[in-house]
Amino acid sequence: MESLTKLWLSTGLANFELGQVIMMLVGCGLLYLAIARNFEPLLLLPMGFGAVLTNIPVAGFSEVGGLLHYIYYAGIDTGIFPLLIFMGVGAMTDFGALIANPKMLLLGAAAQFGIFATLFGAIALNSVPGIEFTLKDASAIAIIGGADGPTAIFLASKLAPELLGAIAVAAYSYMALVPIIQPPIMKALTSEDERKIEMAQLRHVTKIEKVIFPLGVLLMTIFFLPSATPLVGMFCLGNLMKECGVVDRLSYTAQNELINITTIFLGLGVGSKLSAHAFLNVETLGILGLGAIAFSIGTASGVLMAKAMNKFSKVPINPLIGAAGVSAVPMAARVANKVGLEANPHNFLLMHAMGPNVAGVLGSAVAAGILLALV
Amino acid sequence: MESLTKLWLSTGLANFELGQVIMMLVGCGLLYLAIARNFEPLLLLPMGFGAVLTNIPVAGFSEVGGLLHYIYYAGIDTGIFPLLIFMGVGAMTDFGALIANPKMLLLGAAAQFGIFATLFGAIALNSVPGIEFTLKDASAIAIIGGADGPTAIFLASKLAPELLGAIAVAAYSYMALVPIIQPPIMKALTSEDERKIEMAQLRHVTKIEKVIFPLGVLLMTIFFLPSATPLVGMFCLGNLMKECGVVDRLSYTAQNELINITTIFLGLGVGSKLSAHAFLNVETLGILGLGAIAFSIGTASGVLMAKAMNKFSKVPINPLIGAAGVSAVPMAARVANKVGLEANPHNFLLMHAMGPNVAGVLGSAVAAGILLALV
Amino acid sequence: MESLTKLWLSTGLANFELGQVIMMLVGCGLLYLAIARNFEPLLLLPMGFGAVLTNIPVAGFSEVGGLLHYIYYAGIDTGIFPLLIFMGVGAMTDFGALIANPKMLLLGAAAQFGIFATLFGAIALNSVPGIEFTLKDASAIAIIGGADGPTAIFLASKLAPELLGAIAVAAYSYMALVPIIQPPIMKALTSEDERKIEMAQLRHVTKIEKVIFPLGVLLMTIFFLPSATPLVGMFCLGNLMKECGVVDRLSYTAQNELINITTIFLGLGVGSKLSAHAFLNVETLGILGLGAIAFSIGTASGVLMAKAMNKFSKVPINPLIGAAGVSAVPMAARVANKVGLEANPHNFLLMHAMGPNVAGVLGSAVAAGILLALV
Amino acid sequence: MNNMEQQFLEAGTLMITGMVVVFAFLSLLILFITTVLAKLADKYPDPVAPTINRSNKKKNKVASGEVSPAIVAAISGAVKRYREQHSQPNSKL
Amino acid sequence: MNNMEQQFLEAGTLMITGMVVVFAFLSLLILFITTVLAKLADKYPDPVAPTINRSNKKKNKVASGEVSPAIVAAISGAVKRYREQHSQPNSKL
Amino acid sequence: MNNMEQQFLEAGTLMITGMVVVFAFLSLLILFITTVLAKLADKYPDPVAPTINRSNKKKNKVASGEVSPAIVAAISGAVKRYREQHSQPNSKL
Ligand code: NA
Ligand code: NA
Ligand code: NA
Repeated sequence: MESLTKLWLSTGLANFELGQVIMMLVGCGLLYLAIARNFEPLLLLPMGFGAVLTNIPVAGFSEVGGLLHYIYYAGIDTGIFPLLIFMGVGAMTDFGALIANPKMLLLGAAAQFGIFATLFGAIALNSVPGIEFTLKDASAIAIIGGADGPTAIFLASKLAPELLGAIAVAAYSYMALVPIIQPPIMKALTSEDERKIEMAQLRHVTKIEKVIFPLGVLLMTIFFLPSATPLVGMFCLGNLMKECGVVDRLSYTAQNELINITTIFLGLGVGSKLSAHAFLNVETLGILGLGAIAFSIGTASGVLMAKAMNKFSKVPINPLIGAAGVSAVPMAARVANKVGLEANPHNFLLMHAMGPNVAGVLGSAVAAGILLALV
Repeated sequence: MESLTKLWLSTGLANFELGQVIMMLVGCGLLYLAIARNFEPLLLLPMGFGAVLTNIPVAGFSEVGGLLHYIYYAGIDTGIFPLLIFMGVGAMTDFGALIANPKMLLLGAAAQFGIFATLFGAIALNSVPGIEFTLKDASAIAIIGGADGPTAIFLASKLAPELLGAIAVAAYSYMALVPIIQPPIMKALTSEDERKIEMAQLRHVTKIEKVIFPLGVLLMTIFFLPSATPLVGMFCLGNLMKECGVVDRLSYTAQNELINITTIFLGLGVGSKLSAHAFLNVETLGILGLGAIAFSIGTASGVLMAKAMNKFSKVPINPLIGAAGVSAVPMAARVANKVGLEANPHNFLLMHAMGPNVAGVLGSAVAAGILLALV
Repeated sequence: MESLTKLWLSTGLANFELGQVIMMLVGCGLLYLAIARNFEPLLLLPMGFGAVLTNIPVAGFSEVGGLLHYIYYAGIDTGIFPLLIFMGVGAMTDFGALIANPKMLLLGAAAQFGIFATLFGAIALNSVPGIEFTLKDASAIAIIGGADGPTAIFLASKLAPELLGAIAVAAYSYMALVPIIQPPIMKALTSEDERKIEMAQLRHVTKIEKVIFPLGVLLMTIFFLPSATPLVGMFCLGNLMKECGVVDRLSYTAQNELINITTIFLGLGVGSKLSAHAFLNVETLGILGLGAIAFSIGTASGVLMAKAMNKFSKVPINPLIGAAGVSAVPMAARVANKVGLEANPHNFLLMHAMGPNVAGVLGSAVAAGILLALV
Repeated sequence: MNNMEQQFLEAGTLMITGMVVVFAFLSLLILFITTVLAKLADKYPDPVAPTINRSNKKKNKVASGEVSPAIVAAISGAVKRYREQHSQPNSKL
Repeated sequence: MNNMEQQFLEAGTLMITGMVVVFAFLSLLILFITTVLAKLADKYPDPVAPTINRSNKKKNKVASGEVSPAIVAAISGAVKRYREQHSQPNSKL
Repeated sequence: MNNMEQQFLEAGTLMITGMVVVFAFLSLLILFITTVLAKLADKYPDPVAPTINRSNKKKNKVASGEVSPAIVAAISGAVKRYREQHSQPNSKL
């Protein structure tokens, strides 16, 4: 009898707090988005699962001695997991389209306006009672506009770890929503004729260019923005391993086993920050709202910049590819391609959009470095 | 000369203690079982090797600064390795046979009687001089009857770390001995006619059932037995990754590289607990004896439960598949199939036995949760 | 304005020290050797990259909280990474050629003279002002003559961690230079007739021999040289996994994913020790010089031993294969084959040279054990 | 009551509680499968495979899931060889 | 000046500095590509593929990069099967 | 005796001890191979491969270890392609 009482007192049912139930539902919501809607499943599935686990009463997943506690402190608090993911992403990235058409870097730059404009919005939100964002918080939130998961997680873990869960959820959700968020903005800012513009075929890029490019990027980051070198450095290491052709077995591992293992743990670790305490407050709503703003402004800035460039360029530039400047590789490039095809069935923009797309990755890493250096 | 003396004093020959020699022989015995007899080689080989290494005089493998010390404290003391193995096993497990015939869960439940009955035996053994098992020790030993390696290691690391080595050796040895231990018990408890019973073909199981099943199991564990959620949760994560179909690269990694790496380290780490001090005492004999009892009672309970169910069931149930309820996936199911074929050459029980077999995994994880909650 | 000043003060340009610039150039030099010259790229590429990263001002890669700091202290200071590499190398090594012709072990022994002779040289260098090598330093340097990367890193991390960077650079550079360093020495010490000697075909080696061999090696190491058991033990574990045939999935993982992941981290971690402070001094020049001496003496000793053995042997021994005794698997064996073919186009020495080649691995691990035990 | 008796009592309680909970838990799981999962299976059946297409295909070319055993054997060997080529002995790692 | 005004000022400065630096940085990268990389590309062009050989080859046998889709499908299935064979359920791990 | 002399002495002792031990150790290993392993090899020879069967097989179908180079090339390409398909650029990871 005593034993049954003890057992009952150890059940979840006897120990649930309302917040935990709600956060488990949030976790289930993420699982639903991942599995049924195919929203960034590689990260949202482990993240949603981590959110469920961390909110189990009694089990203590995120307390000292718990699995998620170890994962979070070993891999996310230290910044190691996002950096390893970045290395793997670097080993998957082909800069050929960007090297062939380097002006696309300006689109990747323009799209970062979403990040910096959001800083303003975050400060303005401080007038709402219950919200009190420091400039560090605001910066960590604004980086959602960079549309780059590991960058957002890395920056949040440094500047605002208590907001990490909400920021990661927002970042990956908006990236999954790229095909829904971007097209209306792209169409509103461009004319039918602009969307029909066909672009010239890209030139061939030699091996030496691809090998030296990551080294050049790293060198410039070292010179001008060392605070961005963890992100840019690991990205360039991965890219160099891919392009140099002499360490294929390392490159293959970085793109596969290592990034897969890290992704599972990163997702679980980020999910462990989805506690009621940290998530169920008005600030999370602020983060979701600001993230959407950052994303939309970034998309718009990219398109407008491309329109401006098209005016002054000798070769035609389809403004749609500007939207790919937010990064969200390769989804944003595919969206640009799709919207282009709707206007002109012979207009294949995919390769052209890959240029601003990978430029956006560099751009948001640079933006992250600036925020780390100045905030 | 002095140098040669120093060298001689640093040799193993000059420093051996009898216990170390004996434990190395035990390690070699495990290697022999693994390599020559094919007894659970994936774990017994690294475990036997770890036992040899940890007993080398002077080398200090398991002292601060030694390789096995790091492995043990990083992965086993924290519970991380068994949980990762469980995730990988979840990603390899197909619950289809169980969902098609859910009554099989009762067989997986009955077979856990081996675990709880052994608690009695362990307490009774305390009357033997030199043996003094606490209830925690008894629980950690009894879980051997669950026939599930990671569960046994996880529970032992929490309840009785000093017995971990002996418990792991016993658990994996008996699992390897399934084809020898089970058939006589199965035949003794069933009639020739019962063994000849053919079972109806299983219905088709839809994808949605397989996807929701691990979530349902996790949810129920959260409600009723949160102490089992580390084991059940990681198992269900692996199974969800497998069944959802949207994170194949993560599922593949969990079933291959990640589980392989973890297996090597888990084996070495468990082997590092096979020191003379911890192993060469009468308690180890007690553990080996109790483990055999737990295993046999579990097998018998499963068979008897299946006989009872066959009496009351509209569709015929071959009692042999009850023995698969101890888990030991997939060996116990294969044994049931083999014994069935001996009685009736047209009687293919393999798929039917997979139901109780995977039910046994859940059953012993539930039993482990109860022991963690109450002891 | 203030913000721009702050940003400028955070740039690399405003913070560079000369030493950092030079060390980055050294890192770029290693990258050049790896990529353009194909010098041991698997390790020199991550090592060179790590050297660049660790010398970035402001970024703090190797300070507390930096990525390389974690990598170094988790994997190299503990000795874990070199031991895992050794396990993987063991799983890639075929001792068949050595078991078929065990006398080759004497060549692997003779080539270690390079290591011990260099101890003398290191002490002699102490007369140069600015150089002050202790016997520990000298031992860590001398092991370069063993031509085995993980052994050198393991020993240096134990005996002279502050010299680790220079020692690793020297070790891998000389291994890459094997095709340039060895042939002149080999030709100078042999006559044209000797180089033409053809060797008898090797006998078939049975499976049981290959399985028992690593266990025998480990047993002897335990008896006579326990200080070498970390290296030899992990090597033998890998080899046993390969040869036993019952844990292929573990062996495959040890040779691929696990060694690849470890190699990336090992390279980065070793590179992190290439700081100006530790590298830019006259001692590094001493290390490079002594390494070359160790390497050359080792090669010469192997060749001379083979000449002597040829005198007394009933079956002919081509002295060229003695040079493979330094290890540097499989490059040194290929060099012996190539030089042999130059003298006699029908003289295929590759398989014969694999014997001393793998013997050299054991020999230098034994030498490392002796140095660990006595210094 | 001496110590051992007390331990037996504890063990007995644990045995009864444990078996009750194990059976209760797994019985609930049966209920879950026969109600929730069964309903879901009805509501969201697996998409029917286009069987007609498939049998046509089969005559013309080998479908990806139905490779002949001989080819599988050949490929398994090739994959193994491919892997071995990519894991050459390289002690200098 | 109250706290919020000050924060706005900081945010504004950050916005301007940030955008300037991002544009400056990526523009320098354009410069790098159009000068250094372009020069390197001229100096070290990719080795020309022996096109004549290749087209001959193509007629005789399937080149490694140009496997027919049917074979790729067959092999993908086989590779999958091979992998599955090597990751059999083995709960006793 | 000054410090350097002492160090030379130590180094010399180390050299002699070291070489003696290396030779002794590896000589023992020779002994181990020529006695223990040789005996084992006699006692447990490798199972003889059923050569007759094999040569018959060979005529009929490709054995797993003897795939023709052309097929290996095709498959290597396919495996590579398969792998690439499974590691698509996905920066949002
Ligand atoms: Na971006
Ligand atoms: Na079980
Ligand atoms: Na060597």
